[in-house]
Amino acid sequence: MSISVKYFASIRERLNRSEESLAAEGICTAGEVWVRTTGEALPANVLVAINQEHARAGDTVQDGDEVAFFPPVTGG
Amino acid sequence: MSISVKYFASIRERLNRSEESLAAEGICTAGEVWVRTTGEALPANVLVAINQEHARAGDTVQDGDEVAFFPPVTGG
Amino acid sequence: MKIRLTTGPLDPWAEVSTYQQEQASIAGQFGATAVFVGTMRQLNQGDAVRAMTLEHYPGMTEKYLEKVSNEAGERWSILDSLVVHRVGNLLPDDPIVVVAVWSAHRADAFDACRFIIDELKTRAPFWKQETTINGRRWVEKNT
Amino acid sequence: MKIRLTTGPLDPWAEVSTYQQEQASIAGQFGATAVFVGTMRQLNQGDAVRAMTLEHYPGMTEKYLEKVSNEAGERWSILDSLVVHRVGNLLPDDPIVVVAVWSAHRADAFDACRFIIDELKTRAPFWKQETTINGRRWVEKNT
Repeated sequence: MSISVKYFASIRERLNRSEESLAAEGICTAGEVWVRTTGEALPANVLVAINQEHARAGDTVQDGDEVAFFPPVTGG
Repeated sequence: MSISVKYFASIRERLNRSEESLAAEGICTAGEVWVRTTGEALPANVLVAINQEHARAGDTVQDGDEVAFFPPVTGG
Repeated sequence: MKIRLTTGPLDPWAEVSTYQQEQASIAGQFGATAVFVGTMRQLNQGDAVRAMTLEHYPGMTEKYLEKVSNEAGERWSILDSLVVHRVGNLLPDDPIVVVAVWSAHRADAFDACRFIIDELKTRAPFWKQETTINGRRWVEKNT
Repeated sequence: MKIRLTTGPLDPWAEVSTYQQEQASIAGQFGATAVFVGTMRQLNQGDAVRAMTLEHYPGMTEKYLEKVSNEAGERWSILDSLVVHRVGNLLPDDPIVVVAVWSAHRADAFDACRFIIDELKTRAPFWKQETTINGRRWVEKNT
């Protein structure tokens, strides 16, 4: 098991990847996932979803979770 | 010239006529038109239009005007 | 801006679609369309309604709906509007009225559309007469 | 209640008309239908937009729109709702989204329809990328 990480829109383009897999060891929160995969602090304007539901950077993630990062939405 | 009087919906049915013509002599207001044609006082729930615009019983009517009486509207 | 009364069947979605296609000048300009459709229900005040006749005041009705549509255009930033109202004989499930408003943004479209149908319902000279199992009756209260 | 995402052309009026005909159980029950259609504009923030790509988060988008539609059904008295949203490549004047709500009365239909599109616009995971004469750019502000 591991954490599945997804990126969308301008975040996906900037990081130049749309998804990746991350070992869950030592990770507690969604914000920590971002730090681990990007090497930078989570910017304030990056939104977070855990298991396809809106979440906060400080929310807990577990092995097997899907964590997504994306910019403010602009649909409709 | 004269005043053209119209009745709609339940008012038309109760009076058993849809329109008539009335000599304008001695008539000042829409309410007086009703009194002259029906012989009764204008009921509070009867609405008035003068020349196809919403009006009040006390509004002035003139020779050549079209005066209409109808119940509260129930369209749409 | 268009106002139309019709005694024939009313297909609200075709009315809106056709009118929109005819208004070449607003193509690419509107980001928001708000539409309201009023439809005849089978039940009104607890009684099964079999049929309905809609009476109106020819001339005043069109005049009043134009006035309301113009007022909507003054109060909100809209690009166009359409009101089509059926009169005469109707059956349950028949569409009665469609109001459509085109605007750059959605708040104006919603507000103007709601204003037009609210004014139409409370002030436009239309009267419904229902046929139930107990005979005909004039609808006395607006919904 | 239905949620649908589509990459093909979207005819909002046909979507609403077809869905309504399929829902035999609400025929005769609804007196009010409120519809909102969002359409791609040629101008955004002063620049001519030639084309647009709509990205979304497959899975989460549907989940979120279902949640919002359910919430609308809890907050207002409605009979049914429909949300169809286009994704992928669009051109100016292309419809992007349609939201329709059926209810016995108009206040519920309007309120629920507006709630769904407002939530969709501010929270559903869709992202617009515009192509202008200066190239591609992500839309950063919702309208």
